[in-house]
Amino acid sequence: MSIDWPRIGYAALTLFIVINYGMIMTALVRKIGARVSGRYGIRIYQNYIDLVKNIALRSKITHGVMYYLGPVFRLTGGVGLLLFVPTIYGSAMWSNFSFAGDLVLALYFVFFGTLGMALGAAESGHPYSAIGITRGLSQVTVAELPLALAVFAISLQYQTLNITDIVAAQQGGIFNWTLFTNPVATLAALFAFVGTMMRSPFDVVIAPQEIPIGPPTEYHSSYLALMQTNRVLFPIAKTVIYMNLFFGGATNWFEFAIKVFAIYMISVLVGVVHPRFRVEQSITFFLKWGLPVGVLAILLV
Amino acid sequence: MVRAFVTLVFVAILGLAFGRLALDYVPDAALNQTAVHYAELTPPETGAQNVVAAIIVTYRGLDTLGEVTVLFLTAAIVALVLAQTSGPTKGRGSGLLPSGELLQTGTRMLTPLILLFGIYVFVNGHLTPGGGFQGGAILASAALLLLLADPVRRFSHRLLSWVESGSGVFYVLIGVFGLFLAGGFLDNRILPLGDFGSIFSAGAIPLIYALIGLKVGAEFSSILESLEEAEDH
Amino acid sequence: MVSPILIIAIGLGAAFLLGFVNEDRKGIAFALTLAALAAMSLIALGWTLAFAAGNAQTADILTAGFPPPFAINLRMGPAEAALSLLVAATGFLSAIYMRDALYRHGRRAMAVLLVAIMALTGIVMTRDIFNLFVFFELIVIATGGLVLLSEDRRALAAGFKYLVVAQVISIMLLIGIAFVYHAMGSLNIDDIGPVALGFSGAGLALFLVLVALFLELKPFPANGWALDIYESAHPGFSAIFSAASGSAALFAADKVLATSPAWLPLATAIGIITFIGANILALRQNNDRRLLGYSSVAQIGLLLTIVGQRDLLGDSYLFIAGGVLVAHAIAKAGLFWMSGLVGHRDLKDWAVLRANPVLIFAFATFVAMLVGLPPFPGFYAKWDLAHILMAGDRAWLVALILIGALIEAGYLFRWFGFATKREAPEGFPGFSVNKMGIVFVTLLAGWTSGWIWGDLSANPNVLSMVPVLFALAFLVLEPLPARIKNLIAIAGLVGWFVFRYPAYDPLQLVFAIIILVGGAVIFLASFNWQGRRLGFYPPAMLMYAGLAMLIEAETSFTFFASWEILTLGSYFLILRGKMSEPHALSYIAFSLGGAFAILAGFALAANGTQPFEMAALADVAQTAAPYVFILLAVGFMTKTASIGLHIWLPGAHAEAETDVSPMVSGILLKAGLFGLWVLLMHMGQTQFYGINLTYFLVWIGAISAFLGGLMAIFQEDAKRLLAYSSISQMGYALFSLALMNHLGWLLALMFVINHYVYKSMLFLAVGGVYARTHTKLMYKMGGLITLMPFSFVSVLIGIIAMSGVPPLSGFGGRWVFYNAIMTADMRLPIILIFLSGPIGFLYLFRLIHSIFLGQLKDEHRKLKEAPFWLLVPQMIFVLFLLAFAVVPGLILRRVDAYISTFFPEGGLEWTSGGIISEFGYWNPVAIMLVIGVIFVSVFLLLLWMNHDAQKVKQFNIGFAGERPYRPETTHFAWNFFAPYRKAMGFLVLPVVTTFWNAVTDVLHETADFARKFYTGNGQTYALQALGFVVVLFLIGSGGTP
Amino acid sequence: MIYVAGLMGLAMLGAAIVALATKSTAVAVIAAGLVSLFASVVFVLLAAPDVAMTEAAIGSGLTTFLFFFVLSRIRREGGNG
Amino acid sequence: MAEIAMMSGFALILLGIFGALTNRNLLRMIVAFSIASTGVNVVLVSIGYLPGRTAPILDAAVPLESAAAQIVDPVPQALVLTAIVIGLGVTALMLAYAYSLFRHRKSLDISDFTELKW
Repeated sequence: MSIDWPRIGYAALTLFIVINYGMIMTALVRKIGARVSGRYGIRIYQNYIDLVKNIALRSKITHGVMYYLGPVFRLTGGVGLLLFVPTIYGSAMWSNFSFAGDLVLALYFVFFGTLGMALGAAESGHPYSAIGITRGLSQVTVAELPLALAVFAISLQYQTLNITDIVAAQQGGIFNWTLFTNPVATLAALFAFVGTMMRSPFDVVIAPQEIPIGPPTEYHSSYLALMQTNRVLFPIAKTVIYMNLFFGGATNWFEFAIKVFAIYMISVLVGVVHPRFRVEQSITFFLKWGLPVGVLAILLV
Repeated sequence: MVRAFVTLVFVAILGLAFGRLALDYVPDAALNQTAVHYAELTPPETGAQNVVAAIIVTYRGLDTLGEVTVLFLTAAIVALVLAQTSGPTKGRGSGLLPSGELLQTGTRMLTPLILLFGIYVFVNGHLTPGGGFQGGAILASAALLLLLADPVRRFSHRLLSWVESGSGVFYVLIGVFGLFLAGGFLDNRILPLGDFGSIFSAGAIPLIYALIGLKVGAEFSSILESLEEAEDH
Repeated sequence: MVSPILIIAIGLGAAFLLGFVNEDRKGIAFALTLAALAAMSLIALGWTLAFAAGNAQTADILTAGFPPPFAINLRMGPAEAALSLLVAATGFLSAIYMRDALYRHGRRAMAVLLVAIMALTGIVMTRDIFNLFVFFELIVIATGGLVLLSEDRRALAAGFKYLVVAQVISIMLLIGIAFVYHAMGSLNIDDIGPVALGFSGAGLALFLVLVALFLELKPFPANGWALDIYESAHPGFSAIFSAASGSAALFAADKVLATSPAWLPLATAIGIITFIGANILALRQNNDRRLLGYSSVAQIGLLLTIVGQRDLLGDSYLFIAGGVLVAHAIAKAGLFWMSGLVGHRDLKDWAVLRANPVLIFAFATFVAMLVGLPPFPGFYAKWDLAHILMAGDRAWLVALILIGALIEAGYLFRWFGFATKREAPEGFPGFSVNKMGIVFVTLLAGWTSGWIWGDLSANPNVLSMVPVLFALAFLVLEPLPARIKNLIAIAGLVGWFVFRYPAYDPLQLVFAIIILVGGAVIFLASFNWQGRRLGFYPPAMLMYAGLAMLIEAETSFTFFASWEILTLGSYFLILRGKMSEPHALSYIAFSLGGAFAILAGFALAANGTQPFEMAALADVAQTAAPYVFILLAVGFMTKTASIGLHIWLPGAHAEAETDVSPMVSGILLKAGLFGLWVLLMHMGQTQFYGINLTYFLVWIGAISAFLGGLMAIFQEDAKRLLAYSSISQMGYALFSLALMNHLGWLLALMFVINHYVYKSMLFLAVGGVYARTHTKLMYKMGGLITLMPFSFVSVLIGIIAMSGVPPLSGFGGRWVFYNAIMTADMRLPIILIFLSGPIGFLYLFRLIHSIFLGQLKDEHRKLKEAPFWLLVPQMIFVLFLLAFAVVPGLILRRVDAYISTFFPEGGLEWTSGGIISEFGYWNPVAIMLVIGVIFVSVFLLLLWMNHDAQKVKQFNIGFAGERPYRPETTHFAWNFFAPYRKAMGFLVLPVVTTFWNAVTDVLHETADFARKFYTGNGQTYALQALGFVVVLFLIGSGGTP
Repeated sequence: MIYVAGLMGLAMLGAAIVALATKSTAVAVIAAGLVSLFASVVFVLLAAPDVAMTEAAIGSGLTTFLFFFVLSRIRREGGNG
Repeated sequence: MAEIAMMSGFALILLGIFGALTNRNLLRMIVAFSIASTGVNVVLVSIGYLPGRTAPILDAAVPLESAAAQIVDPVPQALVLTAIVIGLGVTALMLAYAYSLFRHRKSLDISDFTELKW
């Protein structure tokens, strides 16, 4: 098992770039949201301030081992999701630890973070976090279904489980992106994308209304720091997967920035318009709309 | 009412079945193979004049043994049944009028005659019609007469059961002797066939018939006895 | 040899001799009776042994020294010898049993008993129909007499009803004999000669004789009188009445039928109607003797059906009829004698038997004999019967017989369940010694008859198989303390594995590892129990014996025998649970239903060739192949609890004991999977009207996986949750098996291994928690992570492995799954599998959350960790999971090579680092390393920021400024996935349960309605008998009177 | 010969019908005795002397007596015949 | 001759059975059954009858040589003998039962003895 140090170095660098990009982009998106609704909105570097504040806070308590490891699982999930998928196509240095079977790994690694978070929040003993977990798990299992079907359709189409091959197959012009070669699968995947981005109408899990903040109710200070970095990193990592699978991947960082921002804006636009679903409504929504489109995707390929 | 109608329908259909049996019945012109054998070979093989008696005692001896056992069983079970049911105890034979002078002397005169006739019937059962069962029945009627005439009288239980068991055991012994001495179980050639037509002919048939007579007589009497005693205890 | 006529001579002689013994010397009279009965039995025994040793021929005994047509002759063949022995021995044992009744009624009753037994042997031996009539009348009168021995006042009325019906029968018989004599010219059975099936002249005469003989056999609609006698007579006499007189009358019917085979269909029709009818009516009985009456009428009906098929059965007729008859006679006599031991007449009062384990064992033996389970004669007989009937394409008859046998198994095992589980009425005086002695003798007779029939059978003798003997040896070891027995059991399992190791092919090797080595590991948990633990080790070892033989079975017989043995063993094992009685009953009902389907399938496949190789399944005729496939598949799916046949599993696994649940769930379900494997291996692509049957299996697998998981989500009881999850996992395995491609089978095999490991681990963990908290309801627990860290770790590892989250072996399964479905031609069921994956994750999270996380209840504060011996196997499993995650190739490489013999293309290359498939690459070590590094670095980052975190007490949470006091209100566990229930609750409506309940209710309703047919009025019974004759006559004569 | 047999047959049936139809059991028993008496005559006509004697002795004699014996027992103990 | 006897025999049986199955009084049932068994005996003997022949006694009137041509079939007569005695046996037993049932329940109606049912 030869450990090739340069690859680890570049992976760390990719991680650093993407975290910063995430910090700025999420802040920018919230600023756009605020401006649309006539508010001034937060400063672009607000996320950095929150991060520094959380790390500096002195009140540190723990409810037990799993509680302590909850955020660690969460962040590992986010980082792992990013590093197992090639961020920049073509360049060996920016394709991180991706390998031939990473499509399946990407699909199932999402649960790693969710499992850790759920276990940690559950041990906190706070009933509200437990209710939040129920809602989160119920929703994510059904939301993932259209994505799984879409991914299966694509892997049947490209006859491979390797993301790099899929991206390679989409090079050369916009029209051979999966968006156009297999629009139904892309639509199904987008259903899932909107569902898992924790934006309305599917954000009842951590929505700040009668229950403070869902699973992370009991987390604070340094735990919250880790979670925040993950909340910044995880959407970007997921968007990178969507970009590679459906939107032709990114050949350089500039194209990467533009595409990620554009895909991310899809969920924002959908979120702004819709009121919040209850969990059983979202479940039925995915089964009534997401599932048929996914089935169509499989049958048509 | 419905039951009577259903029974009627069933019996009617059964009648049809029997009717068909009767219509298909055509009396044989000649005896069938079994009957012919019996007709021709009874004298040489068994030495009995009365073919039916020969069939009853030797040819189908097992049936008769079975049948005697039927009576033995009936006597035993009737005693069992009546022993179980404890009835109202109003003394022995009470409520019956004491039999008049005429009846008693008549009984005393008639009983020996009946007994003699019964013995006659089963002694030469192998010659003339009649045999063990008829003789036994007549003996029983003698016992019956005595019971009717004098309801209080009781036969000694010992005597009855001894006669019954003795004749039964002896009958089975004859059968077993037949197995060792002659051709098979209940074969009557263990004794000489004697000259055709005389009292002491046809091997063991008269002996067996006598035993049957005694046994049947004893059994019927014990049935009557147990019926009579039913109210004693 | 002694002349058999002496049997009759001794019987009569002794009866008459009793007359000499005077009234009050009962001892001598009883001694004489016993001596006579013993002599009769010895003569019969002498002849039977002579025939068995082969140095005797069928002897014709002449009476009165003249040849047959002119005198009565008796015959002593092997059948007659065996039956006379049966009759005489039953008489002898009953005489001893009824000692005090005989003393009370005096020498007359003894004489009646002697004459009854003599008459029965007469019926068996005589060759003359009028002599048959005389002996029948003797039996009628003797029965009238012996019925009086009973203490029950109602016996008198029953006796009278019997005599009334007997009069009707004797009228028919006499008329029939007369006209048969007229037509044939002889009274000897051999001269009656073949009479054509017709209803005029000789035909009608023979019909009357036959119908009288059938009425004697208590046919279904017209047998009210017999049931009243069974209910009210002395149990000693009922034993004779059912075992001896039933068999004798049956043999008489057989003799007469043998002369004119044209009439056999009549016997078959009456027999099968009686068998099914009586069994259904028995469902609603709660008087034990009346139930036994119904059951013996049913068994006689089955025997009559076999007699009706004697022309088809040919030379194995004696073996089959003998097997069923012996099993019926011994079991029925035994059960009647046991009913004498039990004080009260209700089925539930048999619970007093629990005071003596030997009696419980006897009761189990008799029930197994009646149902025809190995190693008893009924099993071999039923096997040969099914094969020959199927070869003679009488499938409908086999179906009816099996349905009847299933109903009978139902009410017998329900009764056994009452005996073992209901609480015994107190104030029980205890059992009389001599009656127990008789029951013990019958028990020995039962097992020896099992051995004899095993030897006689063309197939291997079940009692000679080493694993079965090893299991039965534990019966002897019962008095030893549990721990020693446990050691022996583990040594036995591992020893057998090592001994058989070279003989296994890779597939068998995997199953052998799970069954034998896996079984040994689970047995480690059984060290937790002190004391002797009666009744645990024999059934457990019986189950393992069945499993061990199943995977090595070459012929269909050994496969089926081991299948039934493991079913029997696992039934008694599950029955040990506290509230497991109804579930064990539904388990045995479904399993036996499945087993009978398999029997029918094998019989159809074998089409007469004995012994039938399993490999020969591949070349079954095209016409029969689909039906064989369906039958076998249904049979095996009852064991893997696929949807539709699954309702027994949750109750059976949840209510079983702590160490029984992992055995039954982790190992026993694999038997069904192994069966399906063998089936698909040989009959993979069977078409049924053009549709490939494996498509059905794929769909059933997918639906079971999805619905199993969905139902598991909503369970409040932890063990039920795991049980439903077993249904889902088995559905997964069935789905991947039915994909019929290389990776599908590899995935199925990985499932077999994974499911065994984490299901046993989770069941043991929940068992450990139950041992401490004494509750299985999850919402009553919570916050046990601090008190039971090891259990938590094992459940956590179990969840990660089962839900497919990357680092552990579950992900490997998912990866192979993805590659498998890439090449599969079935797309739609895969959607169900996609959804059931995450659902699996949901119910497992519910398990770990409600038990270990959340609020700790007050009464659980001082709990200790789970018992040590329950934790040891769990830790072994955890290590195995980690090792298997890192190095899956260890086992799978060889199996992969083996599977490629079936599906060459689509295999995997096993390089040192990773596994390469056609579509992707998976390097478990690399993934594990990368995730580990990331995890540690993030953990270090958190430690750096937050190393001095202060541990807070339980209720220190930001609860809107309030401080909650009661853990119950703040532990969210009840109805955990409420949104799921609202959204998808309709899918979980108990459709299947209501269907099966409806089936049982219909049966019980018909039973309740039909049994009103017996109004108790003697005249009605006579009318029914007459009606029976009339209806048969009308049907027979084609409705033209 | 035929006419005598016919007459006896009819007599038997008549007696049987009487036995079944009467109200009082005593008359029924006597009628049954009559039936077996006529039957023994028929047996004589059918050239079966042994059977005739048996039928007469046992059929009409003893059976009738048994019935009357039981009947009187039952009547004395308050039953209706 | 034989046909007439057989017809009346069968009629007797049918009457006997009908009487036994409709009359509820125990004694009347037993009477009916005894009539039915007499009927059976008549039928049995009529089977053995060959027109124009004499009784099976080989005395002076029936010389040995021509016996086979002169006597009726003796076998049914032997059977009937046994049947009559058995008939008596069963009737006596039923009477004893009836008497005991009467003492037990003070009634002779068969529909009163229906405790054992279903």
